Amino acid sequence: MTPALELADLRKSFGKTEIIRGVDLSIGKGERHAVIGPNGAGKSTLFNLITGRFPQSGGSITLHGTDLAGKAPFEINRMGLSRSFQITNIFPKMTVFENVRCSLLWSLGYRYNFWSMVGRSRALTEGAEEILEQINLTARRDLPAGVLSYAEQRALEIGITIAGGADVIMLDEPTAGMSHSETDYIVDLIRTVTTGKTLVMVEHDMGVVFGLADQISVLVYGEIIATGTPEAVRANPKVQEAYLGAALEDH
Amino acid sequence: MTDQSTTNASKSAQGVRAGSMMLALTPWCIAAVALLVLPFIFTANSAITIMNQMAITIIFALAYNMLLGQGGMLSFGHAVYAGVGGFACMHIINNDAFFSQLPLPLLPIFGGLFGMGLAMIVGSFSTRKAGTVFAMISLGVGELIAACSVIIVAFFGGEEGISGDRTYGLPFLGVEFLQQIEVYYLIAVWLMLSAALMYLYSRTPLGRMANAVRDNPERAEFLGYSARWVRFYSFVASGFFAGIAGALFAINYEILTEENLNTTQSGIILLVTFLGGVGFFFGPILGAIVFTLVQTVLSLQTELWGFYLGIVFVVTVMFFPGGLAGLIMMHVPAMRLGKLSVLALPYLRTLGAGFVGCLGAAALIEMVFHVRHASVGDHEMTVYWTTFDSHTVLPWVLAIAATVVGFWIARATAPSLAAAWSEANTADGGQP
Amino acid sequence: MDLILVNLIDGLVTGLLLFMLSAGLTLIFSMMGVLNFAHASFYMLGAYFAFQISLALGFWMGLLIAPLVVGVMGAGVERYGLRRVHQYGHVPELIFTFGLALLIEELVQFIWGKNQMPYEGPDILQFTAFAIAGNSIPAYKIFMIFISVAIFIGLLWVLTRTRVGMIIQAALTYPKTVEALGHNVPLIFMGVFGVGTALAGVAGVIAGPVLGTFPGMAFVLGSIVFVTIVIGGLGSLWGALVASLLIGWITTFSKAYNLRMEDLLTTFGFTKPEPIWDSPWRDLWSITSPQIADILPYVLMVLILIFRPYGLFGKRDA
Amino acid sequence: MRTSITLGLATALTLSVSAFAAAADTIKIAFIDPLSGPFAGTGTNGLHQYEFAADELVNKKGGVLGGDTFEIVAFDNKISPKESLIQLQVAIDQGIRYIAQGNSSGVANALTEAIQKHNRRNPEDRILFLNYSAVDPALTNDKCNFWHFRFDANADIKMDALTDVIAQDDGIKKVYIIGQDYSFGKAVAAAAVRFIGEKRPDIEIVGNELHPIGKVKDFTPYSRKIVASEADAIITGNWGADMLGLGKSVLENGYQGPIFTYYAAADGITAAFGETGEGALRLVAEGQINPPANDRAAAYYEAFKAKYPDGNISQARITNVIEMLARAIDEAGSATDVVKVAYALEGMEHENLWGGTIKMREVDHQLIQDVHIHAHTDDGITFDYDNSGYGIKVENTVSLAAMDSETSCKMRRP
Repeated sequence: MTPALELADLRKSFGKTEIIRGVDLSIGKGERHAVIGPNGAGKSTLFNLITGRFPQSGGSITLHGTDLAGKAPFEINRMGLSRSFQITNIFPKMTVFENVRCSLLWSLGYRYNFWSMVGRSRALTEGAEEILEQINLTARRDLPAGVLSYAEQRALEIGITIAGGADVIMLDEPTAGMSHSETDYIVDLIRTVTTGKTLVMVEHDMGVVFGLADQISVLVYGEIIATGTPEAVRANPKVQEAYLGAALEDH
Repeated sequence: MTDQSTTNASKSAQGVRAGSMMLALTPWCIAAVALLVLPFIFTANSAITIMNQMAITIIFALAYNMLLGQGGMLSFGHAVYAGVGGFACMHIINNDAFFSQLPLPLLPIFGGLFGMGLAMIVGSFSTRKAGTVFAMISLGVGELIAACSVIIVAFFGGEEGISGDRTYGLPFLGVEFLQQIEVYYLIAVWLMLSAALMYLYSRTPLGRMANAVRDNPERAEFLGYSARWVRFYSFVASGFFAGIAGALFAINYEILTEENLNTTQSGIILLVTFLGGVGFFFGPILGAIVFTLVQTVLSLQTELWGFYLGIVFVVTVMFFPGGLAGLIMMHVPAMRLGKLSVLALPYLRTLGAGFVGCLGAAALIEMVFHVRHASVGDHEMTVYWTTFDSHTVLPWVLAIAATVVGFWIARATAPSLAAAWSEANTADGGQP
Repeated sequence: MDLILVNLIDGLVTGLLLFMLSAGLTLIFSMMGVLNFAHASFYMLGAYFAFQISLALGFWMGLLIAPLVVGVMGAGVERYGLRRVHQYGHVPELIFTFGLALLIEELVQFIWGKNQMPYEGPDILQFTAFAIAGNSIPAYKIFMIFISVAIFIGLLWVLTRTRVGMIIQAALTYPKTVEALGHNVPLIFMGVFGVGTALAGVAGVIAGPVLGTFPGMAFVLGSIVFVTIVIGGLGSLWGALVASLLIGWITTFSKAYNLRMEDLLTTFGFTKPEPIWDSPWRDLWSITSPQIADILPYVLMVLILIFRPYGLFGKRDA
Repeated sequence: MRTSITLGLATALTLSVSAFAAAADTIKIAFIDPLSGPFAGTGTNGLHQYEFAADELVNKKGGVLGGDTFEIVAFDNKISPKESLIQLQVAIDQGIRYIAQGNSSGVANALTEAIQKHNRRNPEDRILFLNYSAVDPALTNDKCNFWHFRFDANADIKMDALTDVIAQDDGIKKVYIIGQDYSFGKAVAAAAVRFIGEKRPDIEIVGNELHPIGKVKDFTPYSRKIVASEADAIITGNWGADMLGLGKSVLENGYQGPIFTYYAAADGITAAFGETGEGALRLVAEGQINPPANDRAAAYYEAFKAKYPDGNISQARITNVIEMLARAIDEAGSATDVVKVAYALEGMEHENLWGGTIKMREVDHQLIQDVHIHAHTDDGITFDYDNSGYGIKVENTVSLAAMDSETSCKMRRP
């Protein structure tokens, strides 16, 4: 079975600095995979490479067996990969409902359609309302997204990310900057909305990682030093050294 | 068409109720009735000419707002799309063999197509980036085409432009469009049609995505949409409606010249749209009406109309970025709360005084200008239908007093206005 | 050959004049990320102020005082206008400067009227510096070259050799950090805006007598200045210099030599349609280079933006 | 904002009422020319000349039709064809039957076509077009019509006169023609080439080129070419800032011959040229200002200066417009039947206030008059321009210039 996402010797340099130094990673279908690592390890860069935000310097990325080299973000998205952002990235001036509806448009086949009315499509409205229900924002439906609370915006961001029906979901630090109760709420939310999908996430909060992920990869200085089940990674001495060491230095 | 606009205006497809249908249709009905009745109120040909000009500007400004307001693209050369559409129509009018087979009311379609064609060519490279790069390309292309108008005489007719006679078209239901009033109704129909189409466009998937790309192009890309192509389609659609405006100009004035293309014209449409307000669909409509009146009527009253307009524009950008429409819509929350009346008296006090202050200041400006630029010995001037000697003390004292007192009262009563404002926007329960 | 030399000098004068405007504009852009549409209006104000001052105190006092006044006005515009509009985003900022350009033109007409002002250079410079093959080079032009080169060197020196310059350069790139270091970044921005507009003012003072002091002078030059910094690469001082000289020479040479489109088309193997006056292509065939000299910069800009969107010297697109 | 709306509505309302108010005691003449924007100076000065002429030459002498007076109603067209058409409509609604316009042939072309269409579509309220300055030859040739009368000599007639003078000067062997890239500039160049070819085939045309109108910042490169071509004379149709820029530039860069031109006087240009232009500028124009042709002209100019000390009589022909219109109305016996007035104007011979006899040619409605070549100087100037001490003085006169010239006008008369 082809893996959902496969990275082979992926490299990225900015100028002379090599940030990603040969990453090999294979993520199977339906797997929940977390990438962890100390600050500056290159986690976000890795994300941006996969989603086509930056071009890679070397190596390859394949999604369901198709090479993604040179593809623009929107093309990658159409192939069934969707992502969220570390810094909340929604359409702040539009209503919550419209945010979700916009993210449904392409997957429902509307493409660059300028002859049908979004308001008249039952599929769009119901689809969007269903997503709102899932992310518990039905009550906020008609508010501009920009006025929501931070946790609500994060929930909306996840809603937008999954709305398109992509089967590979990538979440960049979905719980960054949240309180404990909010984090628990979001973790539950992620678990429900990504059922049956491939999930790739970068996360700092170990609680979240160990609660959600089936597989964990540890990225340190642009290289993956370990991959395995949470228990295996937790027990790996290299991880202990690199990760805890760095964490200790931080504090 | 009416049926569509109803359903689209209503927020939810499920909840189409008779009430919301009525509500959504009301402005369109009012507009249609107003367009129908206006010529019976203002019967003079010149009033009709001004109304025609207004309608053309409305279409053009709405088309421009498809770019600026809905797509977030600032163009400094949008006049060329209207202009080229108009020039193309003028050539069609002058092509006797073809034009005699074409009913005049269909001509704007051709204008639209030509405007759209040009927009497709330019858009193919200009919409790759938004922001400054787009603005600069639009300026460059605008300047180029405007400069070409005096060089490519075969198409643009040099600085004289090209003219023709609209009455040689195939008579439409027996109407030959000899009279201004007939042209008025032709333009009015196209105005309703274009405005409705542009409104509906904003409700389509592409129209919604134009907003999404304006607010957050990167996010839109991760939803499967190419920001560049969304911008391109908005640009082309805007070019189409601009072309229609150009065609109506050709029909109304029967002449097109370099001034239809130049950067001044492009600047004016930016000014009109922004003054009206880019955030709401009806903003540019307001802007076009007000601007046309200022340009044709105020310019009869004072030579300094451009100066006043410049001040108003800069003040708008600085303090009311929502434009006129934004100012009006600010009052919707208070209206919903049914507390608009709370504002009436404070408004009367502060704005009334401010208005007196503005009148005084304008009088001062006029007097300074007269003293400085009127020919020597010409001391007589007229401000506000009052004729007086600008070299005597009394008018100056009056004007300065009006200015100072007006602004002083406005300033002094401003806090109470602010208090009334927050009061009007607070529900009676006490929570904001 | 002689004529080439003369045209080189003329083009240099035009180019350096453009540079004085574009240098300030590009500095302001790299600082605030917004193109100041009203930049050429400050150039016009410089000329008018200098004219007014020269009536009372002579040309040299005008050269000294007018740029200062313009700079203070520019700083005021930044402080009370732009800074306020900044919160709404870049597009409203651009629209604000556009409105300001309109307003300044109206203001100038309000104060000085619509006619051209009889603003003249100083008598001491009213002589022919030297002549090349019967073409006289007025001393005033040499003076213009001298002033602009002096300003360029001064600017370069301040930016790269002084502490103030270093703070400015740092503030352009890392405003937050510089602010944290205890420098008043808004003040620096205001200062740079003031200096940029003062430079435009200097250009106005020395160009007014040559190019005419009239209400349309900003409009005539305004868009060319944008073109210059877009071609040079937004935010690049060297780019502004190269693009200014490029435009100066391109326009000068295409005016000085009658290159005809007819010759060009014939070279490429096209045959001239006969009779020419009845052909739809007649206007294309009759184009000569002086006719299109002043629109060549726009062509260049559109081409540059299509093929190299960040300009000749720009660091990637912002 | 709100006030201007009500103001606008009020005005529009009054407009609809005032259509009936074509008063019996005043005859209104609509003056449609730029009163704001870059050409406002020229427009305003023209307006003053009209107002003064109407008062001085008609109203103070008892008016026309036994007591009706002239009133000039000013409309600002911002030198835009579109605005002109709007203002034309406003003027027609006010019951005005006479339209005076002059600045810009582009506007004149738009107006003459609009007036022709209006008169065809609305035979009950026809109007006349009194063109006092737009000199595009086409207006009295291919585009001529019965409702249009031109009181200025057209570009071809002026060039005919100009080349007469050039032809007499044996010192001129090489001529450089330069102009603005638009219809008038091209018409001047074409006429210059044609007339020089006819009158002095030996003169070499060493340059013939066009530059963008209103866009040239620095004329130096052009001056270099002109100097390098060793031309003995320059012919140009430039006006406004382009005239000033070109003239000053060539003179500063070493050119020493004459510059033959159309519009290089008044509206600040005379003052701006000042000493620089002395001995170089040669202007072709109708209307003799210096030396005054007669006492009446001198008195008229003095009275004008008394009223408008900053003004110039830069368009002498305006007095002809007013006087001839007054006579035609008297002859027709009606100010409202413009067809009769037009027939009265056709072929009218008139004693020009500024000297000589003039005639409105029937075939194309082109006024035939003396055309003068003036020099820009401060010597022997009775009435200077721009209060600068400098003015224009007649050097040569071509009597009844081009009175037999051909025209392609085929006029349809009602």
